[in-house]
Amino acid sequence: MNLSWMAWTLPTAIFFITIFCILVTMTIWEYKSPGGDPRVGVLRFETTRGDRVFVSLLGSAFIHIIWLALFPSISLWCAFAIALIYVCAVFKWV
Amino acid sequence: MRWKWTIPAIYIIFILVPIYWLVNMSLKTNAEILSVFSLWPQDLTFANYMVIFTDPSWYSGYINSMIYVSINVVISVCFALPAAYAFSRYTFVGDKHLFFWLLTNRMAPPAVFALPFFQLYSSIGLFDTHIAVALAHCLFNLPLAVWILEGFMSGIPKEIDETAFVDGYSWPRFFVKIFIPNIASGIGVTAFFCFMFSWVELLLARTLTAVNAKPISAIMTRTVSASGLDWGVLSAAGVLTIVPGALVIWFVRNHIAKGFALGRV
Amino acid sequence: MIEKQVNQKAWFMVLPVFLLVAFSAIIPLMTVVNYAFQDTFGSNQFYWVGLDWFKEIIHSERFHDAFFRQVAFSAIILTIEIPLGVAIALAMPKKGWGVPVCLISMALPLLIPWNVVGTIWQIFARVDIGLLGHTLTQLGINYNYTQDPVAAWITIIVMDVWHWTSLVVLLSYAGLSSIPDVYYQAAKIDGASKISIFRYIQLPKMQRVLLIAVLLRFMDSFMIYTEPFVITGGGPGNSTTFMSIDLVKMAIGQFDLGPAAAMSLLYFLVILLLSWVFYTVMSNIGEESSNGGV
Amino acid sequence: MQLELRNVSKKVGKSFHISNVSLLFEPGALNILLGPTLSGKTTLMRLMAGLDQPTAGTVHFSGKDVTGVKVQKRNAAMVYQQFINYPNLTVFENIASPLRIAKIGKTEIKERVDKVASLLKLENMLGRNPNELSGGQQQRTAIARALVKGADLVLLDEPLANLDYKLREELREELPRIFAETGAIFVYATTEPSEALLLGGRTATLHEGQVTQFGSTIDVFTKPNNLITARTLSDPPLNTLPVVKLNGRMLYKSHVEIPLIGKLPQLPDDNYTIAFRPHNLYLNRRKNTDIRVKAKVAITEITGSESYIHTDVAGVRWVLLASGVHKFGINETIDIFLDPDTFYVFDRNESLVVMPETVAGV
Amino acid sequence: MANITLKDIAHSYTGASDNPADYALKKLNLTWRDGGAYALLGPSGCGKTTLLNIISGLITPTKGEVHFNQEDVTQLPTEHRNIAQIFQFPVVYDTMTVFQNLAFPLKNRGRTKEEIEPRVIELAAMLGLSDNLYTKAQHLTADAKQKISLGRGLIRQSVNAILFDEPLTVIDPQLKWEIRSQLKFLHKQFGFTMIYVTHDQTEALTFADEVIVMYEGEIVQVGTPEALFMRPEHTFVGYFIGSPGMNIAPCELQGDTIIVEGYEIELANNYPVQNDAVKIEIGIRPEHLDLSAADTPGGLPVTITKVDDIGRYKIVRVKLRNKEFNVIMNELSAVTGDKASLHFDTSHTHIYVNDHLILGEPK
Repeated sequence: MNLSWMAWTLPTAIFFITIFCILVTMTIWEYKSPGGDPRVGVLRFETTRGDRVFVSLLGSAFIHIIWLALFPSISLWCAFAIALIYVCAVFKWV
Repeated sequence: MRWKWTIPAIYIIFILVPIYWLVNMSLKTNAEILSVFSLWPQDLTFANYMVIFTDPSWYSGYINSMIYVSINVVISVCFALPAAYAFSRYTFVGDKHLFFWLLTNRMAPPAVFALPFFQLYSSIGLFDTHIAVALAHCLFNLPLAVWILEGFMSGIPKEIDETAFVDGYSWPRFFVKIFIPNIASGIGVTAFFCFMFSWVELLLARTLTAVNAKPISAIMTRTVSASGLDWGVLSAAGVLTIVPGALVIWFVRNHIAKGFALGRV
Repeated sequence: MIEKQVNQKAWFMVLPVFLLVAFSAIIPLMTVVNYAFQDTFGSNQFYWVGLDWFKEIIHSERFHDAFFRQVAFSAIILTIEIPLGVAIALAMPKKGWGVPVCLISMALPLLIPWNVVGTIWQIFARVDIGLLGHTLTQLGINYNYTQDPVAAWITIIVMDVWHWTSLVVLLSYAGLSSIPDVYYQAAKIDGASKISIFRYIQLPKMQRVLLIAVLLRFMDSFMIYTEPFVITGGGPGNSTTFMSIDLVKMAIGQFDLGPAAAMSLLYFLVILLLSWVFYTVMSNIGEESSNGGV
Repeated sequence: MQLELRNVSKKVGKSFHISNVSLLFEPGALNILLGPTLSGKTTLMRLMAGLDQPTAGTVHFSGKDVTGVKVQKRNAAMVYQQFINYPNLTVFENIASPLRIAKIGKTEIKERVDKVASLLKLENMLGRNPNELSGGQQQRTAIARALVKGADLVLLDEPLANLDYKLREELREELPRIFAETGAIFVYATTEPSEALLLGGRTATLHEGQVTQFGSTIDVFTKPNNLITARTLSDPPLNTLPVVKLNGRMLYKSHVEIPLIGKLPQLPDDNYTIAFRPHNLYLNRRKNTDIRVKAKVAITEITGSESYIHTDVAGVRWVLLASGVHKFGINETIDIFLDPDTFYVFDRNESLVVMPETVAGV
Repeated sequence: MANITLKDIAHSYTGASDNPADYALKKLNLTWRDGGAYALLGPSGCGKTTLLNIISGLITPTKGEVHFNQEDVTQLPTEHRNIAQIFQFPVVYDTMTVFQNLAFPLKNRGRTKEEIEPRVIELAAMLGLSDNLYTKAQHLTADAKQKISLGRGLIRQSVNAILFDEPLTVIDPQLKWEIRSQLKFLHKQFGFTMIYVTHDQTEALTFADEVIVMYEGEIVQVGTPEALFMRPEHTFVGYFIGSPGMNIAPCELQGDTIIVEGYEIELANNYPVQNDAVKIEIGIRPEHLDLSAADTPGGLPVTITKVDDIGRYKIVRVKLRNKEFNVIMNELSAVTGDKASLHFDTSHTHIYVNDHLILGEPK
């Protein structure tokens, strides 16, 4: 089977491997300590750590896009830094 | 409210009139369509239908559609049954997130996936086969099937499962002998939905086929652009695509309302 | 209330579904991501361009227009179809021969292939041969959906109402028929008015199915492609070019894989976000209502 | 053959549904689990059946540890409160299904089903589907299915709770006879004290996931170890009075004095709860040691042969059960009599310290 | 408040018909006095809920008329009958708080906030709902929900009647006692007409001043709990009321003597001679039988088959030849072994002809 049409590149491969590793880690974590630490945060409904990971990833994607829209000429690493802060916030308060 | 029934009545008329118009057109000759404006055929003809029934490039489209829809329905129901049981009876690592991920695929726009699908199925040598379309439609039909079946299964008390296990039933035997007969209507409704979404979908079916597995709906679009103005045949082909759907509705009419609530009421 | 048991072996029952869906979902998604960062000239020659496509798409007028048209369309569709569907469901007969008649004829549009739906309305609305177009013209109304953007929009919206309101009706009807009679009896005894009955009994009990309806209608209208494409092809001008139509034009018509992929991803993220919001709201409401009642 | 639970606990999340329960069930007798809703009866039965696994402790059957053994291999049977039958099978097939699984010959199946069907008066229903039957018949079908395979352990989880009062009474009378014939271990859960008493056998009272007492039903009724057991196995509700004994006087609310009669003088100074059953409150003096109390009538309920008189005595609600018909107006003040010989006295830990004379004497 | 009169009421769910078997409720006449506490008692499917729904107007009877005082309300819809009804399973408005639920019937009738509030708070206190007054109803337990339903029924002070349809089904035994006596208390306090449907004899007898016993769509007896217990007019009433029910045994009747299983018993009354074709039975409550040591003169020789000690008393099952009797005893110490003598309390021994009570002439 020829996979060249998928046009893999190193950065995208790293990106997907990272996501995959996060999923595996989450699974092992959940298996060792089930329940996912449910709590009711600022969103007023119960979230588990899995939900928080999802909210973090999706939110980060939007932070990057909004950065691109507002400051197309400034390095995206700034957006990355904001996303990191956002992720910490999510894990603390959501 | 004595006039309450008028609301659904008007709505049904609104639904039926365009369909009637299509039927009306399919029974007219092209000459009549373009020359006289009439509410019913002045010069009743079945010639448009004869064109479809005699031309293999037309009727093979129906056969192709039927084949891939059937394959899809069978795959969807068979694979979804155990999965839906697992979701309705057990909790396991990542179950909620898995369920959500499955549902997002129901919501993924086919337009996003059309091109990669073409390349994916070409690369594994399935392009222009019925199985390719059937598999591609699983993308949104399987999650839907799991969702509906899970709803129906949650309505069966888990005490029935337990009684069976206490009685000595092994899981597979229980599932086939007791459980499946009890959700028969749920399976029927699921099959109906899978049929429906596979039958009405065009974009993926058209992308993944060229000649051998080309669905009727794709053939219709081609004919429109080629012959341009053959309204009669086009209408007849359209009418013929409505017939299987109407037949299927007739079979599930008693479960339709519950089915549309995805087993969740 | 069903108390579920923890059983990790249940994964084996889900695995076939997981693999099958993953095959159709993840590989194409990865490919789209790969394309979004590269440019291609013809066969399998790719060049890394970084975020250029994203920047281009985000700042392109064409994308903005398509996006806003899309949002406007979905908003109009929801505001018409949801109340209309609920109203029809409320007026539907509860028993007798009227029930199957209503259910079957209402379900009919849902089983018509989407391009045929387009074809039906294309014919029905034509000024020369269509009942609707002809009648309107006879009445002296200037109606031509191939030239007038307003007429084109109205046609597509009416068509969508024709096509999909039934889904809302059937869902609401299912929700209504699941309310035990005793609730209506209690309301009568409490002297509740028709409005109170709707507000305090029917609406709360329909909440779940209505959310499913909103969710499905939103998603389907957001990715609508076939029907408007058949009727107007995105025209007149670009006035009915929704996101899916734009995307297919770009990817297949112009073979601009990179920008199309980038646009797909943005589109996908928006859908993912909204799906998550709906799903979370839905399952939380579900949890609340599953604890109580008869 | 016996069923033994050794220090069994079941934890779900952070809360204990069952904590540290040890019980030993012998065959032949009917074993009753009595307790209010959510006291852990169902959880306990699920552990016995093998539908759930305990978080701690072991389950032994005939001396063998069966803790991890699958349900299918346990040779148990279970009947639920809801009428659980296989809706797609006829009554005959429902009853026969455990035998079909056990690969028993056709003629024997027919024989055994017919036998158990006649025992439960289902002979004429065998060809029907369960949902065409009345509630009582559906539950009989479920019981028949539980009995037919000759299981070693039969678990019944409030089997009569959803039935009509009279039907319940009839089955309650029949069931012990049917059980006596089979020789299996029967475990029967119920919320109703009167049901436990009518069924006889042995009773384990449950409270918040713990067994408070286990013994022959009538013993548990007459000699409850503690206040909770006494309350659990009492219908109509037990009458109680919290008192303090200080310097040779026994006081309620520090001003109502209770005469020290019978065994009361021997008690050391402390807080106590005096309890006695409604039929041990009287409208007439029967002995000269009886204590007379002024009571305000709240309401009188007459069953035809007996009267329940709800009274208010210095802020405590007591129920008096007298045979015959007695009518009193609301707020009428009457004299009622307590017999100290019928007192149960519980100490500050709610353990029994004084038992009624009549019981202690036996 | 009103007297409720049922005139020739009959109901068939399939519509009017000549076949009596189609009728869930056979022709009946009944009057309910204003302010009385009534119970409709019978097994499931006897038509008691149908009758209740006819009074509240949820069902229009196939035949007959319903009168509130002098007014014919047969065709009047429920909302205009000024009736409160409480159903078997809790009906609460999920989205409202407990307070709003209780206030709903008053609010719909246009009462002002000043009128509603104290009334709701008072009633909530009576029902033990004060702590949850401002929580959403859907988060409560079944017990609490049923209390809300009860509260909605009791909140209006000027209703024609309050109807209860097996309201304690979902309540735990301990709590049943409490709520039942509370209802009775409220009845005495406010004097509502209350009609209580149940299959549980204890509930019916303890609640009502007058009990209507129904069987297969017909009323078999109307009377006070005492009358139903002491003088059942139908063998069904004898069987259905009392726990265990009345002992019924076939017998021969000869003037003032009956012959049961070959043994003669002399009665206190003289009975007229009956036709040969009829079925004659005696009925006697377990409470009115007594056992003494075997071979006591005047007693019938019986074998004890089973003794159930239920704490307060013992239920002894004895066999007189082939016929079983239940006997309620406080003490059994006089009897040793499994043989005993059975004594009838002849003043409480009743004679039934074709299931109906007949009265004799005192000798």
